Amino acid sequence: GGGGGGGQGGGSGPIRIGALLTLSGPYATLGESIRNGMETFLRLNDNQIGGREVQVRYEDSEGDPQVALRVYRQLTGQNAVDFLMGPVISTEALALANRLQRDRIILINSNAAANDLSWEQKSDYSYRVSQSNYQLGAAGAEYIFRNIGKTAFTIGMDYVAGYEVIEAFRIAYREAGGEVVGSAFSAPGTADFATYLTNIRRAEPEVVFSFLSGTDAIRFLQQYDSFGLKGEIPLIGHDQLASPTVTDPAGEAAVGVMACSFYYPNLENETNRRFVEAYRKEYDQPPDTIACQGYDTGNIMAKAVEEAGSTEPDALIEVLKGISLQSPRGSFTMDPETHNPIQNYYIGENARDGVRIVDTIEDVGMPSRPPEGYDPSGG
Amino acid sequence: MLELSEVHTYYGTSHILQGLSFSVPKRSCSVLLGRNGAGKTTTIHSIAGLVSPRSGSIRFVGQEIAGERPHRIARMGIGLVPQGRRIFPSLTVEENLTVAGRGPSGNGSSSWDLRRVYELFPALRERASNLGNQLSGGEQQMLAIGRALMTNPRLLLMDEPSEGLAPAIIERVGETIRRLKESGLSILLVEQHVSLACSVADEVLVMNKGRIVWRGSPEALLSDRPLQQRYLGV
Amino acid sequence: MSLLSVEGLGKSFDGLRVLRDVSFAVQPGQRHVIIGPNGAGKTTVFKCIIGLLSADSGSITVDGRDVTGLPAHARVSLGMACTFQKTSLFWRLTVEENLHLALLARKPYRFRLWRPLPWHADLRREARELLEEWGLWSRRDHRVGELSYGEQRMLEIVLALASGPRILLLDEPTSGMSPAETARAASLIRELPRSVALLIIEHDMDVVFSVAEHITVLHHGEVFLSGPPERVRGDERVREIYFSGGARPHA
Amino acid sequence: MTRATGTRVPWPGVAALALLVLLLPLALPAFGVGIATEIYVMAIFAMSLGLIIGYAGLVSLGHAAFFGAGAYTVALLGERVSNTYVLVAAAVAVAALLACVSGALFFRSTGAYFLMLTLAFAQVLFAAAFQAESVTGGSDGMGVSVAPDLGFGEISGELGLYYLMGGSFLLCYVLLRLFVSSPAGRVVRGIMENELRMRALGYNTFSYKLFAYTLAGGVAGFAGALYSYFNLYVTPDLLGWVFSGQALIMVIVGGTGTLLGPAVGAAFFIVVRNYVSFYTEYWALIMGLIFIFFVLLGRGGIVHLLQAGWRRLLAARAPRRPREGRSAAGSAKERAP
Amino acid sequence: MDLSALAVQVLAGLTYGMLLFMISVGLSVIFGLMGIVNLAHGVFFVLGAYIAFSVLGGGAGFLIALVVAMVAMAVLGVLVERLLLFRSYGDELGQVLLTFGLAFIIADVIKMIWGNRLQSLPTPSLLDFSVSVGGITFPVYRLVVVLVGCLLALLLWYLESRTRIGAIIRAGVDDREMVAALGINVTLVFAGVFAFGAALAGLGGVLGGPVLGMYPDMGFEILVLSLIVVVLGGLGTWKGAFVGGVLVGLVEIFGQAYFPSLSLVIVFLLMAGVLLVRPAGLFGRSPAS
Ligand SMILES: Nc1ncnc2c1ncn2[C@@H]1O[C@H](COP(=O)(O)OP(=O)(O)OP(=O)(O)O)[C@@H](O)[C@H]1O
Ligand SMILES: Nc1ncnc2c1ncn2[C@@H]1O[C@H](COP(=O)(O)OP(=O)(O)OP(=O)(O)O)[C@@H](O)[C@H]1O
Ligand SMILES: [Mg+2]
Ligand SMILES: [Mg+2]
Repeated sequence: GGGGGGGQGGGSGPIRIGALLTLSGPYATLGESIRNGMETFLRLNDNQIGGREVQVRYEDSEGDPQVALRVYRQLTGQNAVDFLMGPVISTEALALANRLQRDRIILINSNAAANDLSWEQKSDYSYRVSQSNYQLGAAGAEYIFRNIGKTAFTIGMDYVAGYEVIEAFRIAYREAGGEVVGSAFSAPGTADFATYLTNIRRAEPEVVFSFLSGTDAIRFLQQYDSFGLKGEIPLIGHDQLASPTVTDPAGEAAVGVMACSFYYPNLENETNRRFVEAYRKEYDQPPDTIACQGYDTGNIMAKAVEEAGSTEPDALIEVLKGISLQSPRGSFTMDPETHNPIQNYYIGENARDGVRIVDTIEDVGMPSRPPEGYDPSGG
Repeated sequence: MLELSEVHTYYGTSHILQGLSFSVPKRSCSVLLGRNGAGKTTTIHSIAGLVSPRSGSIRFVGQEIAGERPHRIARMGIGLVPQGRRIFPSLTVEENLTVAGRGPSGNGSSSWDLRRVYELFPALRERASNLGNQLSGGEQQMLAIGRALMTNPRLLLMDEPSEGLAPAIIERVGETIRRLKESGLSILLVEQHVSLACSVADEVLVMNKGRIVWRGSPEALLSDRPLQQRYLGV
Repeated sequence: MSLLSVEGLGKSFDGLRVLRDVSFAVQPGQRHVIIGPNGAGKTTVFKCIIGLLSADSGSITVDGRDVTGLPAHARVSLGMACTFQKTSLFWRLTVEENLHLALLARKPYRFRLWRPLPWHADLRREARELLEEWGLWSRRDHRVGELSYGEQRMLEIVLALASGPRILLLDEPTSGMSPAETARAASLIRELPRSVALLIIEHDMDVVFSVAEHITVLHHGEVFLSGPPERVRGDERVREIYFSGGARPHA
Repeated sequence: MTRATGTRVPWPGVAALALLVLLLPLALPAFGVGIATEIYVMAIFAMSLGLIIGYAGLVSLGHAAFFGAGAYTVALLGERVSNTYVLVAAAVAVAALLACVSGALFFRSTGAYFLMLTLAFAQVLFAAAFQAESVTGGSDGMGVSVAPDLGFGEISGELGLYYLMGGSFLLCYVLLRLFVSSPAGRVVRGIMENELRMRALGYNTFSYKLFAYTLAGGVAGFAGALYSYFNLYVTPDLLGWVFSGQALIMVIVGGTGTLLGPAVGAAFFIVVRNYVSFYTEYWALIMGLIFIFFVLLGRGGIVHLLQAGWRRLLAARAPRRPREGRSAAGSAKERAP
Repeated sequence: MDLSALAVQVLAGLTYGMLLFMISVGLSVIFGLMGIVNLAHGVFFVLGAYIAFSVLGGGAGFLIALVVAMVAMAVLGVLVERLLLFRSYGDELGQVLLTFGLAFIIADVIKMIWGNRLQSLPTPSLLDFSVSVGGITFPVYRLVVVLVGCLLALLLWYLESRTRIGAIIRAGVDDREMVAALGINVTLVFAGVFAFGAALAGLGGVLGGPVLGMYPDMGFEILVLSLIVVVLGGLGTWKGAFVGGVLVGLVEIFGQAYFPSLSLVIVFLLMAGVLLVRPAGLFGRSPAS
């Protein structure tokens, strides 16, 4: 153990935060958005938490768990930290999971969505301010069945998160009465979706549900359009399909595509208004879901320190379970069972001038253990 | 045509050419003889620019070329048949020749092209589409000579062109050299084959340890047994 | 029984027939020379014998044992060694290291993993003897790439000798050597012990006739004539295809 | 006039190295000890790759396959078996076997083709680990549940691990050094220089190459096993081409044709990455500049630079010899046909 | 299996393959002919795309952007070759390190200038529609890419068989000194070839931009992909890159349909399979003994 970070809680010096983020490689934008969100929170709060100055040390984990572990040792060994924040990739979070307990360091999970972080690998030292893969898949399923289509085709990325999301969608969609008539998993980094698009057309679904991010999402949107599917079959996906990082490069191809997300920059609430304004001013672009997660990373730390009155891990753990926050996404509660937010989801549709919010699904959480028949083993 | 004076060449710290001076007149053939390691190839390389002499001067048709870059020297009209052939293995025979091909160099009628090279070495025509390293040793030697001729040089540097050639072909090379000379070329020939050397030479230069130790006519060399014994070990 | 016998050898490259039905035999201790015009197929025969090329047809036997299907290294361990027409050495190693590699090939300890190579005194001694004999001892510490061409040719032969062959195949051993070195090499070759049979390709008639006990003439991939030197020298047709007009084979 | 290096085991050098390993923790902060531990593991890996590149001329972009195989062997088998010797031996055996089989298949190709074949091989293993989710945890990877135990209690402390890896490093160095200077090692070197000639001299070049490749694979597997103990977490990235590429860089930066070179390269790479990434997020740019600097400054890596510097130092003290000629032509390699 | 789906797949495979051909042919030319392992080829590709992105952003048309990107890459190529690479001829490992370092640098410079965000080039509006024939809908832009690929192949064929340049370059790789001794300015030729290869990378980047998009670290993925194509086809022949590209494109597309579980490795398996049968790729010349 390199130093035992939480040991010096309750002090009066600055609050030190180690941020372990993916700042290079294909997921670099995610890490950057989280950092920007966090920085915005600090700017709006005079760089203070509980009256103490905040020092954040950002380190690049390259999306690689091996590097993440090295960075973890670096962050926790060299200068003890009060909080750890990050990581972007689930693999990194899982690799860190059993270290946290040992070193008594609290991690505010800003993004990693693996279900196991709320189930088998749940830890008193880890709290997620984003969402789980289960939520990602299940949140919109019933709405989609009711309002968009009774038969669906799913396409997800061919790795663990993809299976988890798609499986959650399948279960929830079936529960609602729908049927998944076809599915595909594309390798991360797929350049050409022609085969999948052909399969979709042949399966004749009423709706396509996708879990694709980054370049894959952009290419998929563009090809969905250029192969002429866009006008025929509605496409809905998770927040990425409405995120400017995807819709900007995808251009016209993104218009009309829908998303199910817990955050959009045009949500109407006071916290969000201030957040968006400050964020735009600094970075010259609207925040996305990930940036909101970054904001709430700082947000939850501040609230917890305030309520606990110290940075002593045990005291923090006490208040973190069940804590409620005023977030740009509206208010949400930390589920004490899963350490995962219970929050609203919103259905949005891309228009030329931004996302139009169509509907709200309230208080979506996740079950505290895998539901009957949930088997995310791919294929 | 070519004039070397006081040329000193080094490889690293070893002093190979130790003040070499000689000249090759126009339309004549000078032959360099000497034991292995005497520095003959180094001389050729110094002239062709493949190694730069550290001091001394090399003049070709009145122009200083010592230290000049090799492709410049070649363009001035110096062709090279290197020791060990140095055929381009990944080119076909024909490509080996055409790569070197450079239009006629003024002396109109005698300009070399594919056709004439094939006439000189019919074996090459049969192998025209084979890769360079698929040729037999002797065929490669013919190719090396043909390649040098394709550049239509005014001065031809030949480093042991008879190596690996059957006697009949050596004959042919000898004839060719004589004809080239008649057509106005100058030739500097390095040769181990004393009888071939003497049959084409206007002047013989014997080298030892980086210096010219004897010069004279071929007849003088052939008739001077002790001399041959001393420098050539024959 | 002949030491080496080549029986009906045939070989073509992409449809080009380079060898057809080549047969000859080398007796133990014999000095056998192959001559023939350029491109006749001499080197190809060599490569087939040593196993660097596989023949399309025919067989090669050593001591009555058929070796046609054996890989090169197995043939070498039966007592063959060869030199290359195109000098082929370890350019970045020193002369002595080159020789060590050659000598090591038949040492039982070549598979040994723990005892460093230079600790084997017999290897060093044998290397020294050979290099002194061939006049290369003074060059032992030079990288082979720095030797003059003639010296490299010399080393080429020494390497082949180092593996202690019963049949030594030399492909134009004296090419590139000056007359002095040629004479010296020829006499060294001639004086090799009779336990070594020689199969030599050579274009230098002085060497051919000073060494040969038997000459095989190859022409267009076929054995044109095979017999004692006198017969070859006197043969009008050989003169035509090989020596041509002027040059006389003089002894 | 230079003799090829590395003809014998430099025992005094080994002793000095051992002393360095022994005393280093005294001079390092706690964080540094962790880095040094990682360096030893990576140095073993880099040396094994350096062996086949610098002594056998086989440039591989899939060497991580063997490292990862070793690491996964410990992680997977560690769920059943806890004996460290058994686990490590199994890791080495699996990696060596993979190397032996793949080498036998790939040696027909050379140069870039061989490079890409090794890459493909590693990529197939990568995909297997990536997709066999129920066994390996897929892209999420898996935790390692065993701690090293050499027979006198579990080694878990930072220093304990440090000395375990340090000792293993010394062991591997001596082992590889012995191989390199042994007759068999010289034969492999000869094959790199001129394979055709070696065949004509009577060597079964294929089996020598295969032996060297298998040895390198086994050592890489050993490094992978150690890494499992060090990191306690394995993921498919350990098999991926990026990781292989890093090892390749370590070898080149350190200097090929020597054993210690790759080890030095590993140390350099890890230290620079740790410290430069501390100060700038553009550490890749700095790294790139360093690479270019190395290549332009002189051929062949840190160790060769150090050697050249050392020689210059000696030459400065000795009476001056005549300066080198300005000819660049005629280096051994250029004359080689 | 219905025919229209098959037709779309074949078309998609061909277009993707042609794109791969354009991406990798520059690498092949440089790699095979000059013996230089240009590991920066991938980032050249990405840089080309980004340059075009900026030019387009400035309001210029697609063609202008294409030309600017190609010229810029050619200039960069010459600089790299003249200032850096020429020192490392014959030192393959040195080239690996050098070009890899260069790739690192360029990738980071891209990050500094354009940021880490994913970008994509807009499809030129003139070509931004699709055609439908017999129930098959296919984007026109992709058909144009195929056309350009074929034209490029034609150009390369011409250069190779109708001019001496190809032979000169190969000869230069075999024996640089000897080529110089024939009166050819090898230095100039090599710089030219390198510039040409780099410009082709730029071409690929710009034409691929609307289909593949780009991000700063994409170059490394592109590199691996083009190495596969080039090695599969055989180094140094445009034919190899052409056939290799089309093969990889088709296999990738059909693999998605019929062997989805192999999608991560199918092209690697293809390459390995080919190399096991033909150790020097489809059109490569295996080193003769
Ligand atoms: N690249 C080199 N580096 C160092 N020394 C060299 C190099 N090339 C040649 N030498 C040395 O220079 C001397 C002269 O070599 P050179 O090749 O000129 O001899 P030569 O007269 O052509 O001999 P040969 O008849 O054998 O070809 C020799 O002692 C040789 O060892
Ligand atoms: N790999 C190959 N591919 C095609 N043709 C070849 C190959 N190797 C040799 N040849 C041809 O086979 C013929 C015989 O070649 P070989 O090398 O055996 O001749 P040689 O008798 O040794 O001639 P030389 O006296 O000139 O060395 C030559 O015409 C040559 O072009
Ligand atoms: Mg010479
Ligand atoms: Mg021959």
